[in-house]
Amino acid sequence: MIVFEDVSHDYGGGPLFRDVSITLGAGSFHFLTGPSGAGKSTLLKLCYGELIPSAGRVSVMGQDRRQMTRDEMAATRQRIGIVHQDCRFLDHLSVAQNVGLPLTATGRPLPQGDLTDLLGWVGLGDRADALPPTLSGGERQRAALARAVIGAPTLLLADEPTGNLDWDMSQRLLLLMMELNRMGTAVLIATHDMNLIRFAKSHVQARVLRISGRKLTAAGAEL
Amino acid sequence: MIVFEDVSHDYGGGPLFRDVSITLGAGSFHFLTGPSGAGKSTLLKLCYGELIPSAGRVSVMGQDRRQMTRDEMAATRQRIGIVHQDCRFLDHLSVAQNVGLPLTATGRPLPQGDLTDLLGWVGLGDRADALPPTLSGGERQRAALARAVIGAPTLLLADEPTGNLDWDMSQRLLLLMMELNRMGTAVLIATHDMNLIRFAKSHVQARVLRISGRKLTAAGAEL
Amino acid sequence: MSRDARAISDLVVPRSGQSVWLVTLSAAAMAFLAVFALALAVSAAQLARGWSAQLAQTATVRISAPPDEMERQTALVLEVLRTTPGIAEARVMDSAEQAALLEAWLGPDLPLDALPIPRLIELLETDAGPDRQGLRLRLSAEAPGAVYDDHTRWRRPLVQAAARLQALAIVALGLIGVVMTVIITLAASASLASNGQVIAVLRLLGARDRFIARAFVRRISRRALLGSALGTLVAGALLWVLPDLGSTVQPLAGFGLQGPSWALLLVIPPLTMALAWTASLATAFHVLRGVT
Amino acid sequence: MSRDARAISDLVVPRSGQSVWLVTLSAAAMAFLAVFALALAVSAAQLARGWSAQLAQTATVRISAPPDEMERQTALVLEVLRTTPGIAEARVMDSAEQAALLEAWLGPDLPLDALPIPRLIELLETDAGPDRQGLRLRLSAEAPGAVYDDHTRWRRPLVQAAARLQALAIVALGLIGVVMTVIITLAASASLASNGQVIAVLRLLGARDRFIARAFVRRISRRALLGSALGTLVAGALLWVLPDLGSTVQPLAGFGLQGPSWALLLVIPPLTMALAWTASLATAFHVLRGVT
Ligand SMILES: Nc1ncnc2c1ncn2[C@@H]1O[C@H](COP(=O)(O)OP(=O)(O)OP(=O)(O)O)[C@@H](O)[C@H]1O
Ligand SMILES: Nc1ncnc2c1ncn2[C@@H]1O[C@H](COP(=O)(O)OP(=O)(O)OP(=O)(O)O)[C@@H](O)[C@H]1O
Ligand SMILES: [Mg+2]
Ligand SMILES: [Mg+2]
Repeated sequence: MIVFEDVSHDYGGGPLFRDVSITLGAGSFHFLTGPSGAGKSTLLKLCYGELIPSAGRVSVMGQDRRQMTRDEMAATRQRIGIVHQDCRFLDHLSVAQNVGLPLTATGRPLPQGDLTDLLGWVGLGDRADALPPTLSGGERQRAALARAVIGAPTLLLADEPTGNLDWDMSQRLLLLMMELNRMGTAVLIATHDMNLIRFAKSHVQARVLRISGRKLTAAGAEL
Repeated sequence: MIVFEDVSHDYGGGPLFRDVSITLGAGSFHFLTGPSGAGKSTLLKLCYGELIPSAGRVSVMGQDRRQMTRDEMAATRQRIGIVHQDCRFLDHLSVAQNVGLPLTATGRPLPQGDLTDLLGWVGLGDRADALPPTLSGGERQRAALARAVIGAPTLLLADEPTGNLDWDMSQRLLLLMMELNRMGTAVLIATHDMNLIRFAKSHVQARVLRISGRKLTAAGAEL
Repeated sequence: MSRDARAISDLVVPRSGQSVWLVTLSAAAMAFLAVFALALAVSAAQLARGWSAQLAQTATVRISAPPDEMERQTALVLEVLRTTPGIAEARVMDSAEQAALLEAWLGPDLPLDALPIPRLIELLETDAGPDRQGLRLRLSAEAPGAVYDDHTRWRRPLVQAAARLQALAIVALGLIGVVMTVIITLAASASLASNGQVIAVLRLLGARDRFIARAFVRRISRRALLGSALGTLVAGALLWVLPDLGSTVQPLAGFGLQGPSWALLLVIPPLTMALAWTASLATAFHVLRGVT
Repeated sequence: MSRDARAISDLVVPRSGQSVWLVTLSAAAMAFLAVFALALAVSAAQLARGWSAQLAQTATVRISAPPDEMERQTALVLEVLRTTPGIAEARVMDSAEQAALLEAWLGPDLPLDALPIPRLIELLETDAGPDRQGLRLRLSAEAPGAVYDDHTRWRRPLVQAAARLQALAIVALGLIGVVMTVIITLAASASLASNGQVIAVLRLLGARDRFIARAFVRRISRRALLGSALGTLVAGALLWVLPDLGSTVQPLAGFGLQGPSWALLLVIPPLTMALAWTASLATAFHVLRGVT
């Protein structure tokens, strides 16, 4: 799915991390952790091509990011589900329309049944017709996850998807992601929540990556 | 500070909570918890007057919210520090300028030393001149807390202030809020993080409020 | 693009909001101004044409000849004039007319009949007018007593003024066109820029540039068409009512559009739409290129 | 407001961004148009005044009297004219002039000296002109052979046309004023509306309405002043250069502003600023009332 080769990134004020090499294989399950400001969101942005690394090579779904045209990038994004840390929505569309957008905006059919089921699972069944600005913080995160998974992506990137959620709901969302993973989707979740990581490790084969001090290391032993 | 008398709120689709009566005294320390979408942020908005309750009476700093003029409201807000769940900043000002805004925008002097110390404490010393859109999720929350406390408010309302932060940083921020509380500030924190509540209870006299099923109850025994 | 995809592309751009109103209203304002500039240009042209026509009628040929020559020379001159292109009509003034003409200068009592007064031939020239130099030469060759007087002295300042008026109206129309282009381009860009969020979200969900651009361009040019149609309608209605008001406010009486000129107004809305279309398409691709 | 507070209020409103450009550019565009409308109005007024003046010079008094009466009546008429308000100058035409005047109609050969031709007095009227009815009565009482001819026949259509032209220019100026008000109000509101976030944040931090409104109003009206000054400058420069171009493109020769009229342009920028100030203040308080 995603291969990083000696990737470094730098926003202009010194490198954020250096010489990162990882491979996220099909069907894998990874957590990404590290202190606030370490570069987790940056790494995710490199994965879905919003950023281009200042050094090294990122290939997404087998294609070198640098050599992809804008339309190839768009086509690739259709196979990636993304939960942003600041879940952005189209504020003039209802929650249901926003969740369905990855399909409708790319001309794919939207099965209404799936949409209803999904909204029910994340606990937004009765908020389907609300506008995003009226959602609570946690509701936004749930809607963002629903939007990320509706297209049955082959890769799911989630940036802090449970920061505003209580433990019960966090588990529920994690179960959804694990279910998707079981069906073949590669999953990468950036999170601070150690409970979430522990819970996941007791159910699936998950690797934990940790960014700190400009390096990416495999963690896990300490959990 | 804040007195709720039989307060109910309703956004239009049925009441969110009913007949809530609480008193937040000067120097008190409260946590507010409950499932996502229960109405925590709504309750906080009632406290600082962004919302007017659909029934009942809210008085803020001894004044009935309904009878306050716009300028009285502004004057009252100068004594309240607020951390929003979606920390909003002025995107064209630097982090330092944003943090200083509660003082500069109300014509109060801004002690540069205090500003530098505060930014250092929340770990934003080297991001002081950055623009808010370039901050990471956790950095935004830290900046928001710094902005809330710079005016030495008599009441601090924080909505999910550590959702995007790792445990070390969460503790650090909590210590800052406890320090403020020790100096007389009443504190109300809405959060899902049980570890945070436990940690606080081991240091200060904190009460835990819980919204669920349209009612506000005092919790704590189960922690 | 299928009907479904079309509906969706309409959906992704906010249906209202200030930026949409900006396009509609600036298109309306500019169409409104354009209608009046057009009316000004057309009225000026009509005014100028009217003056030229009035003045053209005052050209004359004067024949001074001994009484026995007079008839022959008059006939010769009339023949020359008849065969000169650019002269619509030539008519010998009778003495009563001539007396009336001279009365202002000579008084009613002068015994004109007893005097050897020259004969005057009044000319009605076509819009283009005759070749005056050639006409003078031919006349002096055929009838030595005939003098052509096109009253240039009188005419020049008025014709100049009319031409000047028309030039002004055209300059005004041009200026309004330029400002209109700028304002509509600006409004379209503002509309797009203020939807940066929408564009970024759609792009991240895998929508193609063409899809996003098309959604915006369609919405914006439709709004421009609507606004422009409204502005044209309001201005047109005002223009329709004005001559009625003009009957009391004299100077405005002749202002406005006549008959087929009204059709010119139909050009404004599609033109505005085309302008908005081009501007928003260019801006859309420009904005999109800045989004990864 | 202290200097510090002023600097801060400037700080809280974004210094750039599309909404700011919108105000600047629409003010510039509108000022640009206003300059030309003003020039049009002034030119039209000048044109009209020029025509009136030219035509006024063609008024005459004709005295037909027996030769022995002539001198006395002429003296009487001149006395009457001298004491008539509205007549700047009265001059007896000498016979050479009279001959030149009549040449177009009578030819050069007519023995005018031998004829009992009336005497002509050329009048130069002031802009207001005399009371024509009263003048006629006084003349016929004092000198029965004197006839006043103001050449109304010739004059009326031209005076009408000039008045019409001026009316058109004023209507154009009015329309541009209206559109200008609308566009600038719109731009100011758009600028405020697009800063809804800024307003909400400031309000939550305890800033007073007056503080917030003032910050916006100052920024917006300053931008409007800048834009308007730029637009006026560009249009003024164009207007300055135009007559030079006009010397080759004849019809534009007389277009433009002369001498003190240029000072009129100085009114445009402050006016635009005042407009923007009012519009943004009203909008600011309107927007603020929607924010708790
Ligand atoms: N566009 C940018 N320009 C400059 N610096 C940036 C930009 N985006 C992020 N940064 C900086 O890079 C660092 C890493 O940001 P990133 O968002 O990747 O952190 P993170 O690990 O996701 O943190 P968090 O857990 O707080 O979300 C931060 O210090 C941030 O301020
Ligand atoms: N402006 C609004 N209009 C209508 N409904 C609203 C509005 N704001 C909030 N709601 C709804 O009210 C409920 C409570 O919202 P609130 O933001 O108070 O929840 P919360 O307890 O803070 O949840 P979270 O933990 O997810 O932040 C939610 O279901 C939300 O969708
Ligand atoms: Mg992050
Ligand atoms: Mg909340």
